[in-house]
Amino acid sequence: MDPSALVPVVLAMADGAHAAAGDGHAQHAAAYADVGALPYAKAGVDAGFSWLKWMLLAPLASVVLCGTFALLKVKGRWPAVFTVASFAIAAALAVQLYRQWGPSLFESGTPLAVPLADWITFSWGNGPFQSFTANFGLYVDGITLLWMLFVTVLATLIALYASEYMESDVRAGYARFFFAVSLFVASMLILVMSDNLIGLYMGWEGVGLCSYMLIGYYAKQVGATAAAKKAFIMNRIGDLGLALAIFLIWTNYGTVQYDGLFQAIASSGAETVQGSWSKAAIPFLLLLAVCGKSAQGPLFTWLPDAMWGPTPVSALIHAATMVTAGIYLLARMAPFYTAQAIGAEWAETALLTVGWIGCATAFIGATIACGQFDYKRVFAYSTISSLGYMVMGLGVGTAFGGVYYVFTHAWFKALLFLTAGAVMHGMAGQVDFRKLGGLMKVPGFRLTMVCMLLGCLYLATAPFSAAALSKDIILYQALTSPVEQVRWMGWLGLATAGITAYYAFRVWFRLALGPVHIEPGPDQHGHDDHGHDDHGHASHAAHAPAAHAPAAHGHGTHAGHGFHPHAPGLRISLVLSLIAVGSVLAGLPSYLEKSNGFNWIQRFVERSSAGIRATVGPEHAEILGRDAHGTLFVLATGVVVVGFLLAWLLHAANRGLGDRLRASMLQTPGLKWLPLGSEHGWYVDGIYHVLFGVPAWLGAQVLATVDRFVVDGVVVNAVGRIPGWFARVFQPLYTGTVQGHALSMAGGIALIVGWVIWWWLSGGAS
Amino acid sequence: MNANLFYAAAALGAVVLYLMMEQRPAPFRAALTVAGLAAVGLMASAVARNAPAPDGIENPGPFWLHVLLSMVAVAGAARMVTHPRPVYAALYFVLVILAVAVNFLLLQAEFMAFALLIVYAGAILITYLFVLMLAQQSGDRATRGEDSAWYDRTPREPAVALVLAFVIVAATGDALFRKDSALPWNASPALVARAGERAWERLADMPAQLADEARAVATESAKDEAARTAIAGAKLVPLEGGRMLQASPDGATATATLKLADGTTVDVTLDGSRAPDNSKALGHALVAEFPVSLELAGVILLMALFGAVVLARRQMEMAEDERRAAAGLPRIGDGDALRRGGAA
Amino acid sequence: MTLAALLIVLPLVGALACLAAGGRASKAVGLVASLATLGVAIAFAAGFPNWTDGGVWPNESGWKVFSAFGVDFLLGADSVGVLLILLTALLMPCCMLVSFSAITHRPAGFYAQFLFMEAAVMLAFLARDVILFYIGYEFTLVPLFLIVAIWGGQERRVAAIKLWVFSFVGSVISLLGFVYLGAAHAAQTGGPITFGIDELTKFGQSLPADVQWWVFLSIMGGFAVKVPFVPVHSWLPLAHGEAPTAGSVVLAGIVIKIGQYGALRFAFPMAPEGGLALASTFAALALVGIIAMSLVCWVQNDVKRLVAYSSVAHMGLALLAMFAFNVVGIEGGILYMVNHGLSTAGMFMCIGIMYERYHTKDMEVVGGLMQRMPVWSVFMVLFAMASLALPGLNGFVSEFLCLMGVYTADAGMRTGFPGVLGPWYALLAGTALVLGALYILRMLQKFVFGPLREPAHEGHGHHHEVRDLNGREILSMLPLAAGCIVIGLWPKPLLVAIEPVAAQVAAPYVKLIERDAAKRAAEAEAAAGPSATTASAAATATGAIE
Amino acid sequence: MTIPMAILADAAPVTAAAPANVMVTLVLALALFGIGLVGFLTRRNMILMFLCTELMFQAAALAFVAFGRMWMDLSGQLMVIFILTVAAAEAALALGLVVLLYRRKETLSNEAWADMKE
Repeated sequence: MDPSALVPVVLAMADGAHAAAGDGHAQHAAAYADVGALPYAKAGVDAGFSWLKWMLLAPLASVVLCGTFALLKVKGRWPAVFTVASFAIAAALAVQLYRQWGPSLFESGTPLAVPLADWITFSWGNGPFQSFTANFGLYVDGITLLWMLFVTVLATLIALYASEYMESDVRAGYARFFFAVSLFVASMLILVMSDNLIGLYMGWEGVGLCSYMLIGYYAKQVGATAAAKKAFIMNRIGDLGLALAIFLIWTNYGTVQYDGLFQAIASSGAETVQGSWSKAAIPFLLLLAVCGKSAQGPLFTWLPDAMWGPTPVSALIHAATMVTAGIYLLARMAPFYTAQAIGAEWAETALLTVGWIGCATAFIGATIACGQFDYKRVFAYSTISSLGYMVMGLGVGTAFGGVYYVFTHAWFKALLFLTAGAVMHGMAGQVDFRKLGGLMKVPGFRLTMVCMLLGCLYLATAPFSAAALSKDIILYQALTSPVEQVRWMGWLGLATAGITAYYAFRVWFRLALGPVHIEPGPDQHGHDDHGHDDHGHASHAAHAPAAHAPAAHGHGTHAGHGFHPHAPGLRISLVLSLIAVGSVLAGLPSYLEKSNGFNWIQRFVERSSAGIRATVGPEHAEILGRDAHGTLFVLATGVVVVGFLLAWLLHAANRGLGDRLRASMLQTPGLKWLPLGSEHGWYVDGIYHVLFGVPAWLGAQVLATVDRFVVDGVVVNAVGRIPGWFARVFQPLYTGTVQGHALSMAGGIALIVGWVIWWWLSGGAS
Repeated sequence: MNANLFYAAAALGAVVLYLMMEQRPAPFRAALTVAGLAAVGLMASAVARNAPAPDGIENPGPFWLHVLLSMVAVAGAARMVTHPRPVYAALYFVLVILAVAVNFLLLQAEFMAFALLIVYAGAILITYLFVLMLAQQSGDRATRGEDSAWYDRTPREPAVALVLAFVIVAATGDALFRKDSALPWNASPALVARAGERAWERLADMPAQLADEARAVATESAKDEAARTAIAGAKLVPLEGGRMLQASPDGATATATLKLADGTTVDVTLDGSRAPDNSKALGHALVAEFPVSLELAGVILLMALFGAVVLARRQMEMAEDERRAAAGLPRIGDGDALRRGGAA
Repeated sequence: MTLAALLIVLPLVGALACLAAGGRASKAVGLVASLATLGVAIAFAAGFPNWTDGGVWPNESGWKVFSAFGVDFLLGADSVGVLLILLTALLMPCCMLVSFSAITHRPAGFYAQFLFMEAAVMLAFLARDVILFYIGYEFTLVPLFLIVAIWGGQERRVAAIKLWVFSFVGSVISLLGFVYLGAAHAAQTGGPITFGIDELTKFGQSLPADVQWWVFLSIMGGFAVKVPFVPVHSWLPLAHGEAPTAGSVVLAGIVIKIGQYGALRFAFPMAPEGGLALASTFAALALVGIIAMSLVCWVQNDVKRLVAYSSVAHMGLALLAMFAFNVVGIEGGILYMVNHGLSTAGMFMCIGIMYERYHTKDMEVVGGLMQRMPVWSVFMVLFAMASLALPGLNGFVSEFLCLMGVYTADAGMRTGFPGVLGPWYALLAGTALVLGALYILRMLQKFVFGPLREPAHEGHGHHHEVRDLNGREILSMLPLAAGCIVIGLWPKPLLVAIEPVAAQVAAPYVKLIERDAAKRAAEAEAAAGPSATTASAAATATGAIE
Repeated sequence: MTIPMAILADAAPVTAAAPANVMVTLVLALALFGIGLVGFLTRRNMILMFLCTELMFQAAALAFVAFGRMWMDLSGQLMVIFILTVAAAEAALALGLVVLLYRRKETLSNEAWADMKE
């Protein structure tokens, strides 16, 4: 569409805000937080589905096999085979479950409960609050089923991809890699399938562990281990929130099992919770956990560093599945964000907090992504941004939108990372898109680039794409909300969409178009003992442009002679195309909806603990005084096109202009913070380091010194010396010569004799 | 009666002893001698002035003899502890022993007197002299040609020692010179009687001895030879109460009864001279009253014998390190032996 | 001879046999003896009838000689005791195995010391009489002292003396309390003096509150040194730093557990009033220990000291949970004993095995060992993860229960079992989750992962000599690793076994707390009549709004 | 002078000594003990130190005998017998030790054996 059409829209935005502020929403405000009574069907226990346990056992078997291979240092591709096979089994089982049980779920909405084995369970009485039960058991409802499906399918595909991608490590950590991946999928499935919060916590930390192991997979590099540690610790902070939330839940409801818990919430009278902080705190603590796992709000900084891991890991864990666990948790615990559970005021506050955190994270992530030159980091920040979108979706009250975006995002973001991986794989680990270009013309990379284009289109939420359809649900919900703050979130989200379009295409234009230009990364196979891609990435992600420039130069020299980028092989190409198809198909539900009003995803959400949020805003609403649907479409398309054109202008049509612009901004004191800040992630890491890291470290040093030299050194030893000092007083008496002792003895005798005689004479004897 | 004079004497003696500690020129030594004698005399007079009045019983040893012997003993002792040459000191000790022995005699401890002479002057002192010779003749490094070693010439903290000694002596002596002290200076008749009685009991414990004494007494009072022969075959018969000898209430005499062959009985009265003398009495007391102590003394002597033998064996020198090695500990020298036990 | 007595006698015999055998043979003798003891322990546990009712078995009293002094030679254990006995019997053979190559100097004495200690520990865990327990408790010091002083590191003498003096002073302090109880009991009943645990417990609970305060302070204060609590902990890092591997294992796995066991068995039941009054104090100490020691761990470079400090923090959490005085907390605390025994012992074994190869414990000097010793790294990471409470491993179960017990132990909450601590304590203790990750991961990062760093003197061409674990070492750590995983995945039997004991310990406290709560409620009623009405008014108002 | 043996020819089986004599003996014992103590404390020669202990033994013996006379009892003299025994034993052992020590350091000075110094 022509840019001129945008002008009235942009103008309209401003008074639209006033108009939005105009309609009194007080009577609707309650509806935002209060969804009325919570209709939770009691889960139907059906042991007939106990074969579901094989969904967990298959990856675990692969874990054991791969672990054994790793310990026995077996060289070979067997681990990949085991992993892919086990994942395929899991996926098949998931599909089977969907076919066998999905319809009844959609009919009745009765969740499925399958008890498997005892875990932590004991009781000290028969009353309520006198027993604690957290068993291995499955609780399957809509979102569980959805997650099971896309996690297993994507995991299978990505494992297949990795089996080629990690070729070069066959002699090094091949088995270890697939061990961790299998363990990850197992943990992820436990996370989504467990029927109680403790089990969820187990999976929650399990995926954290696997992420730790995989980020630190290239253990020889200090940066990788540091990034892994950072990820684990930041997740731990979130986990603390989850743990405390679990305590509170048990304290208030006496159970940590979803089924009983939901029943308890549904049956609890709303008046009992007024001002009860112990209930009101739960959603916020859960939000803390979400921030940790989904890299939201204050805790997002671990995700970019997580790019140290091998790219398939980034695709699977840090884009598609693990990071969406936070959204899963929010959806699963949706009842706690209702007036029924914690009272209207608290519920609204909680929802707004969630929304704002998501919205702000989305915006900040997008702004940072604009400043990165490492295309993998761009995608990392885009992930943060997208996750922010999803969280915001739940915050603004449409779990449906959030979950749908999770679903679409999983596909296209995986696609993006895999294409990025393919490029790195081919370019010897070159991750700086300034050193690459015109890959469309490089033989063998066309498919990759096309896939990446598709991914970028989706990331940019180009109109009619699945991403756009799911994102628009969120925006529609936000912009038509009766609550003003929520509408502001919507506007900010809209702006974020524009920025996203810009940086998405900034990457693609730089990589795909222009003259062919390849500076290989430091990872030319054979040049180093352990050939793998992310080596060069290592030195780059260390955030040291100074150190990076000469390295690039050094490689630039033998860029001319000898380096032949090797194109992705069969498996990678296959997986890329499959996932590309998947991304496209991800939009299908919305189109079906358009045709016959049946939205597949929405049905999943509807039949889950988040069902209360499965609706999308009012059917007939107005944005800026016009029909909501149309206006939203125009606005969304508009911002996307603006971002696209900007990227095209600066990075495709006239790259010189883009560079000059950046240079001039760096020159201007007033503007220099913009490119610098966004390149360095607004220095959040540094700020944390100064605010928390350094003081804690210093404090710890002081404590250690005090403990060793004051508590032990001074106090204890001083106390120990007291007897010695006391003895010193009498030491002169003991010269060591016999007569010295004799003298003191005689003195004693003199005293005694004197006393005895005196006593005797003074009649003591008689 | 007060102890001031005694204190004064003791103090003077202490001062004199202090001055005697170092080698003095001749005139000074003479003056010291005079002063020392004065001290001892002062002590004697203190005793003489404070001694309780003698009771009726006349005393076995004359007072002046006691004093004289004491003076000799004290003078010898003083010289002994101050003489720079060990051998002379030992000889002075012999002198002290002699004086003490005589003193024992005067106190009617004859056995003790001679035992003292034999054991001390005869045995112990000789051992000392041997050891002294042994030590001296092998040329003490410390002697350096002089007639005595430095450590024999230089006393060690004499002042402190004398003060302490004075305190002890004065405190103890105070007990002697107190009027209110419970000491029975004057033997009460009861005490004498009890002692006599005990003496007669000892005699009665020795039947043969008693019989001989009795016959002897009877024989003295016999008129003719026939009577003597009859008495010679006489036997003792128990008195009433089954005892053989009946002491007089004051313990001075005792009576027994002899039965002649023809059945006639003779009562005899034994006087003090018939009581067992010191040696007999001691021997009897030793075996009758202190048998265990006697055995213990034997054991002590035996152990001393063994100990002496063990000590006499020449022992090999062992350095600290060798001893550790012998004990199985790692030598101090080699650190890695210590480290071998080192921690993980 | 019954199993209980055999548990004590067998190690003694084994120790003498070790000394008799001497030299190399002592290794085999020691191992066989400890394995035999393990067998007996298993038989004992198999025959143990009171797994679910918290009863004591077999309660056999022999050897009346002791009775003359009011000390009954009464042997018996409840389920917790049996668990600890099993732990002890399990750890001993591992210690023996792991020491085979480490101890070359006077091995006979070494293994004999361990068996002596095992006998003493068994006596302590089996004693049903305070003084009998005290004898075993004290006697553990002797072998430990010798182990540290003879087979220890460079600073071993200082370490041994500190270990001795601290523990001894501590136990004397608790002896004061015991003797007072015994004497007072005898004086009150007028009967013969007795130190039976049951009698003294009954008697102690009948004492007036202020007396109980002193009794608890004395007994708990004594055990606090052993646990150890800040600020009387400083002997532990030193002792751990200097002790030989097996010594550290026993110290961390068993000896400091006796302190907690004593608190559980004596301090808590014998003076509930005092415990209630002093709970917040000790809890504060425990919190200081948890947070400060975790931070200290964070900056340690000596791995053994790091783990030692971490066990101060961990035991602090365990005791904190017990001071919550509710079933969940006490249960978590007790389970923590076992779990900490497994994971920390395992870490010490790993470190010791590493030390054998590199003769250094400095993370700055040696690191990145995953490339040199992969199998070792697996064990190290496993134990480390267990000790930072990763779900699925044993540490999680206990730590989660501990935090939960502390968190829910708030008299104000409607949780059916009030306590005296509360969310704030749990919040502070919960930082252990984060701080624990902080130092454990730092250790792993420097020590296991990262570029390979080896000491210079090992570096020159000796690389090939540094081998990965051999079969014996794997065998010595396998039981611990298996324990970590099994307890992590299937803790139910332990939980069921511990629960009755925890309930017994909690019972008097629950009574007292409910009494106080009732009192407080009555006062509140008396104080604020009108305010209640306003509250209800507010409630109705909000109800109207919705 | 008359030999005390003859004195026994008179009436009583035991005769009390005059208080003055006993007192003289006791004072003598005191003096000897004091002097012996002084000698023990001042002489550096180990042999002479032992000799001084013998002197103090003498003093003790004298006191025993004198008091024995005072109480008209033989126990005092018996004690002296034991004193003699102990003295003899002590002399034997002590001298053996002295010889041993002398062999070690070639000197009789006790300063050479100040090993117990702190």
